[in-house]
Amino acid sequence: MDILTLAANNLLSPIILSFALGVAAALARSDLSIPQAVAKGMSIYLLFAIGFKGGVSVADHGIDATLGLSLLAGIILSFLLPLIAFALLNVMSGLSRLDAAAVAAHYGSISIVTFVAGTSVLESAGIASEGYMVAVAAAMEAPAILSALWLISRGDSGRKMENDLWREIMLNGSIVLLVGSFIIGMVTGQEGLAEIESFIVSPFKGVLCLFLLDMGLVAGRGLREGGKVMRPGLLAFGVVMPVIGSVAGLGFGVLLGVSTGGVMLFMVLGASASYIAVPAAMRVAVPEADPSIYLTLSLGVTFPFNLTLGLPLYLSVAQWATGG
Amino acid sequence: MDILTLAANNLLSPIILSFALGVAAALARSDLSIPQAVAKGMSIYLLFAIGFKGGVSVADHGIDATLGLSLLAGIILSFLLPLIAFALLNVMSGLSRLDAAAVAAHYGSISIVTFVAGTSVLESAGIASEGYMVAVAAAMEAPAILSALWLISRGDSGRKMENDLWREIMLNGSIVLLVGSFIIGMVTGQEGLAEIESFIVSPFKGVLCLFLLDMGLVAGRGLREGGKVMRPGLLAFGVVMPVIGSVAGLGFGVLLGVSTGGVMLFMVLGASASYIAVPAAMRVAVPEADPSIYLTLSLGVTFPFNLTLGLPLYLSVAQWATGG
Amino acid sequence: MDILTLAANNLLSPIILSFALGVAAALARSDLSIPQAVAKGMSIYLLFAIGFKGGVSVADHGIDATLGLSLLAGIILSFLLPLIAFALLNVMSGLSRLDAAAVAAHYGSISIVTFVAGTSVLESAGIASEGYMVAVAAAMEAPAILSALWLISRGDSGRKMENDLWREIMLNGSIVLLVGSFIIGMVTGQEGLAEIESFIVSPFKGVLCLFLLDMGLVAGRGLREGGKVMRPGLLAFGVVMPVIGSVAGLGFGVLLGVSTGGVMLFMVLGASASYIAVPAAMRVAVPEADPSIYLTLSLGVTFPFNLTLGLPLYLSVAQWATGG
Amino acid sequence: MQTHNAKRVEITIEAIMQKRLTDALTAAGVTGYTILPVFGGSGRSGPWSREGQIGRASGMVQVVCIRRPEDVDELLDAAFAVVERHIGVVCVTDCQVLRAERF
Amino acid sequence: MQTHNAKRVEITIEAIMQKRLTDALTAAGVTGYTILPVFGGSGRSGPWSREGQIGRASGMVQVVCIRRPEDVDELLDAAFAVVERHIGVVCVTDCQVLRAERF
Amino acid sequence: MQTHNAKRVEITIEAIMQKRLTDALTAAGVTGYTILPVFGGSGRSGPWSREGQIGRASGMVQVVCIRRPEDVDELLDAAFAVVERHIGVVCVTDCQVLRAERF
Ligand SMILES: Nc1ncnc2c1ncn2[C@@H]1O[C@H](COP(=O)(O)O)[C@@H](O)[C@H]1O
Ligand SMILES: Nc1ncnc2c1ncn2[C@@H]1O[C@H](COP(=O)(O)O)[C@@H](O)[C@H]1O
Ligand SMILES: Nc1ncnc2c1ncn2[C@@H]1O[C@H](COP(=O)(O)O)[C@@H](O)[C@H]1O
Ligand code: NA
Ligand code: NA
Ligand code: NA
Repeated sequence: MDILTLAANNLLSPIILSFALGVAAALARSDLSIPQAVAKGMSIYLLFAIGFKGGVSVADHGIDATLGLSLLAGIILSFLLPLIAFALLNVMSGLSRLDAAAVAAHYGSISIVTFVAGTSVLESAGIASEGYMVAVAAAMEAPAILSALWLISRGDSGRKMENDLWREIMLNGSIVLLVGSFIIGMVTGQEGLAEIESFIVSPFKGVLCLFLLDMGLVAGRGLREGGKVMRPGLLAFGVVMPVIGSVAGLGFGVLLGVSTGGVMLFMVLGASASYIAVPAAMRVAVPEADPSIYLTLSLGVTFPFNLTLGLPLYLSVAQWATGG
Repeated sequence: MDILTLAANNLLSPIILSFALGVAAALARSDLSIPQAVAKGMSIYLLFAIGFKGGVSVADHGIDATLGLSLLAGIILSFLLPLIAFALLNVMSGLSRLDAAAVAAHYGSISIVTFVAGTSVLESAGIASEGYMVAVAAAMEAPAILSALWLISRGDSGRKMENDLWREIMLNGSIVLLVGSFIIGMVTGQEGLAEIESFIVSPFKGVLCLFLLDMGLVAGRGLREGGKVMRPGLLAFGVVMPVIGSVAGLGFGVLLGVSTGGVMLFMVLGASASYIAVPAAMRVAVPEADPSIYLTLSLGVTFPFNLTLGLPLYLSVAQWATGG
Repeated sequence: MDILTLAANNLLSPIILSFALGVAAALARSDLSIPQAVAKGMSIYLLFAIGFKGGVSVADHGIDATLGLSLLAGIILSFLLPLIAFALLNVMSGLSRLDAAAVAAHYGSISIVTFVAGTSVLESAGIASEGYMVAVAAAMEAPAILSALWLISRGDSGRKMENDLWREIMLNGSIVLLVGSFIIGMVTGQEGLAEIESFIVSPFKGVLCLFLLDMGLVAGRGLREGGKVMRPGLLAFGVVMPVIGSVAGLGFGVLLGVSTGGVMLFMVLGASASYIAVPAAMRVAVPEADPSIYLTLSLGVTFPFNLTLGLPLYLSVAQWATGG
Repeated sequence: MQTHNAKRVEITIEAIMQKRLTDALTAAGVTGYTILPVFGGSGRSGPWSREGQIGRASGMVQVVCIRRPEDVDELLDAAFAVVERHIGVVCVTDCQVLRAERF
Repeated sequence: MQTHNAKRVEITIEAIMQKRLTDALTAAGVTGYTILPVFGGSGRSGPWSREGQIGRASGMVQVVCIRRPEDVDELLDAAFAVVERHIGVVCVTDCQVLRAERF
Repeated sequence: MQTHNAKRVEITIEAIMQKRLTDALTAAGVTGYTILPVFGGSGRSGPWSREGQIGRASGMVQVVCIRRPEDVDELLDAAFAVVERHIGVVCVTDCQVLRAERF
């Protein structure tokens, strides 16, 4: 499939259209909304399912050296990307040091829904990927926060990392659930999967549609409220940075010699920006940074870009780079 | 199948029995209850699924002239029925002008759950229907409100339609979700359906059971609290009006030459009374009208009547009228 | 399968591992949590599904004399066990009369999730059981409360049963839903099951995993907070009492001549301790009793014991006793 | 805007006792109250949170009742009879209300 | 700790009217408010509970707005214009706040 | 009914700061507090609603703490240290409580 067909297929999938419906409804000020408890319930379902399936896949294929190296690569990527993002923001936007560092943290970390959408594009295309990429995703959630805090402390020596914060970040619900269900999947393997397959495999894409409807609603509301902070430089950053992140991911993926699907997922992880773990950490550690900037940028600009254009682009490049 | 078998089959289906369980539990003052967030989550699921499936069915059969005419017929029906209901209420009940108009609005609009239950009866009987009937349902939600407001303004020239209200009605969550998922289904067609079938098709009836359990609980609670406003005339109206509405629907359906299933669904739409969109609009536009009257009538009398006796009746008549 | 293989299989099932994940996350003070509405929604789903399936199974096999006798046996068991538990607590723990009676009530009643996990172990082992055991479970929820109140009133003649309380206990949501869906299943039989099978059968185990994750989180939080009240004598009681209860269940099961699966479920019902219906009744009737004692004991000690070691033990003993 | 003196009584009580409390308030002549959900808290019986809970034994609600000052003692007597043996907090504040005819 | 006099206005109103009320408050110069969910209640129009409800017609919210004493009358006028024809309760309490520059 | 003077302190704060606040209150000798969910609101940092949110970064809670008047300053100092750099509102009201021995 060439990239245009891929992009068209992707744009017209129920998943993307559900997201678009959410954005449109929010921009039109419809009162359509998904209760917070239901949204959280769906996110728990998705994390559990994606972690479990990743673990089962690792149980099938065994643990090899690449797993450890991939984890390491993910951690390095997560540490490095905020530095690039920070430098880029200094050039492209007029953000204050604090705001820029807070935004930068988001781009080193990852968005698990973008990752899920990526695996779903791979599935549709019938391309396999390493099951442990889920673990790489989990490993990339937190390091970026450290980088950002280091960037900030350079300029403000009075500020030091709160004792509790680090524990809070490492043990935040989404990491624990992802890693926990990954381990459960690894331990129970195909036998465990067979028991709960009709819960975590068959309805998965449908739940993802409703979840993306919700994310569209939240992103649309964010654009309505936070759109005024989106100056052109910032907007451009929200599109340029994921492309840079994906190139970094491409480099690591090719270097490690993972499969075509693995390379694509490395690109997706590099490209995606956090909107759950990092915002929460930033509110605690850098309350002076304006949340509407990083939330709007991550959820309102980069997420839709990755979802619509990024994914087919990354897949095409991964196929080209691996000859797959 | 003759009408008695149909009625018996219908009364003993898990769906109806779940509703009955809810009513019984509420009347017995059990503390059984379904959290609001879960109830809303189920309604979002049902709207998304029914809209999507309708859209896919239109994608399969193509758009023809009848679609446009059916939409038009639905809108006219929704405008007309409140006038009939209003006249009938003046004869049968001692309601004030405002209360009568508010009640009338409900009977011009539709109940999507009754519609869903209707499609489910059709499925069990193996009878096809036009996919676009979902769009007709969406189109019938709002016009009745205009009729009612016109009825009110005739008697009270000082009252005028609030600016925001009309937008609010047209863009209310259930209309947006129904129409949105209808369009998504139409765009993605069978291919999209295949991706999310095991989410929106297989578990559909089961979710409907739990949803009807909840509606039974709410209706039962309403009957307990609001039962005292239900004088005989009003009660009779709650049973007579749906029959009249179904006859009107029958007329339009036969005139348009839709299928047996389509005629039955036209009857269901005519017969059913709103309990989400219209009550909300009435609270804003006619706060003086007593909500316990229209909610008890719509949810506590007409809904159970349609669900239990109405549906098999309408199907029999539709079969007789179309010779199907 | 010998008992060790059974125990190992059980310990490494996704269900148990999900519970363990929840406990571990709570003990590590992760912020992982499942919204209350979602947890309640899942419990409603499980009760509805287990009741319905039990009813269908009775519809298949017909009602016989053993059903009535089993109900009676369950009620007697529920009345008797609190007396044993109370005597044991007087010997093993230094609890006050009120606290001891409140704890005792929990052990006469049952835990429906333990019951569900038991049926799931039976299924995995391919062993059938009587469908009406669900009804026995429902019948055992309440009598234990009466025993406990009688134990208390012996020492405090001023205290008398509140008028409303009895109705509240008998009509509590879980009993009504369990009995109601049991009846629906019995009425609609295989035909009804076929309609909603892909909702209540296929995804059942997966939902159970997430539900046990939640119970692990709540139990872990309880252990963290309530752990300090758990003196050795009390802890020992939490393990000894379920074994005694299971022996009592074994006696009744063998006496009644039910199947191997039926005997195992009788043991599970005897062994399990309530953590929903009874705590609520105790808060109303005996507010002076410390809830952290009975909640920690029931949910934090006995429930995990039954889930991990108890279930395979009870199954082995049931197989040995029935020669099955 | 014309306002009238009233008392705002806020009763934090176990959810399981809610109906008993509002029944007692109604019996004491109270014509209206509002119930707020409570997310968690802490007291002599330790901290608790409603997250993940399915039982009705844990969990509290806040019943807010606005009443004319002269009728508050009757309300407090009724409330106290219910909360007496139970955990919970009763707190009374002076306030002004619009539309006094409603209270 | 330095505190400043202020008024705490608590408006219990139908959820469906929430946006209209906060728009009116904003138009009256209010710079902040907090919205609390309401679980149920009772009044002249009878008891209600939000459990199991999916419609927006039933259900209330509490809008809490803290403001300088001198600006409260303007707030009450704006609120009254919205709640006038609707069910609901407005209750004003004297309070002290930290960080007065925020109000 | 015998009542006792007390102060009701209501702190509206980001959910993410809840534990830090209640830890600080406990350290300042507070023996009880109640946490109310907040549905949405508006302030200098703009309007927000908790609907559909899954992140913990957005969302606020209200911590209500009733205490003897003489101990309130200590409470406010502790609360202020936490909310100082954060968004949120602290509001103190005079009140009367039953069962003073609890506070
Ligand atoms: N001083 C207080 N201020 C506010 N709420 C309190 C206070 N003390 C107790 N509570 C509430 O009342 C519940 C029961 O308190 P207790 O009876 O002390 O265990 C707590 O969980 C809190 O929700
Ligand atoms: N006296 C009161 N105290 C507290 N809340 C009240 C009072 N009266 C009414 N309410 C609230 O306002 C809603 C509507 O009241 P009403 O307009 O009297 O039907 C009720 O459902 C309660 O939530
Ligand atoms: N004047 C006020 N009255 C009530 N709540 C307020 C007020 N100002 C701010 N808040 C609450 O505090 C949050 C943060 O306010 P701010 O720090 O001004 O952005 C808002 O979202 C509101 O929930
Ligand atoms: Na990234
Ligand atoms: Na109609
Ligand atoms: Na037991």
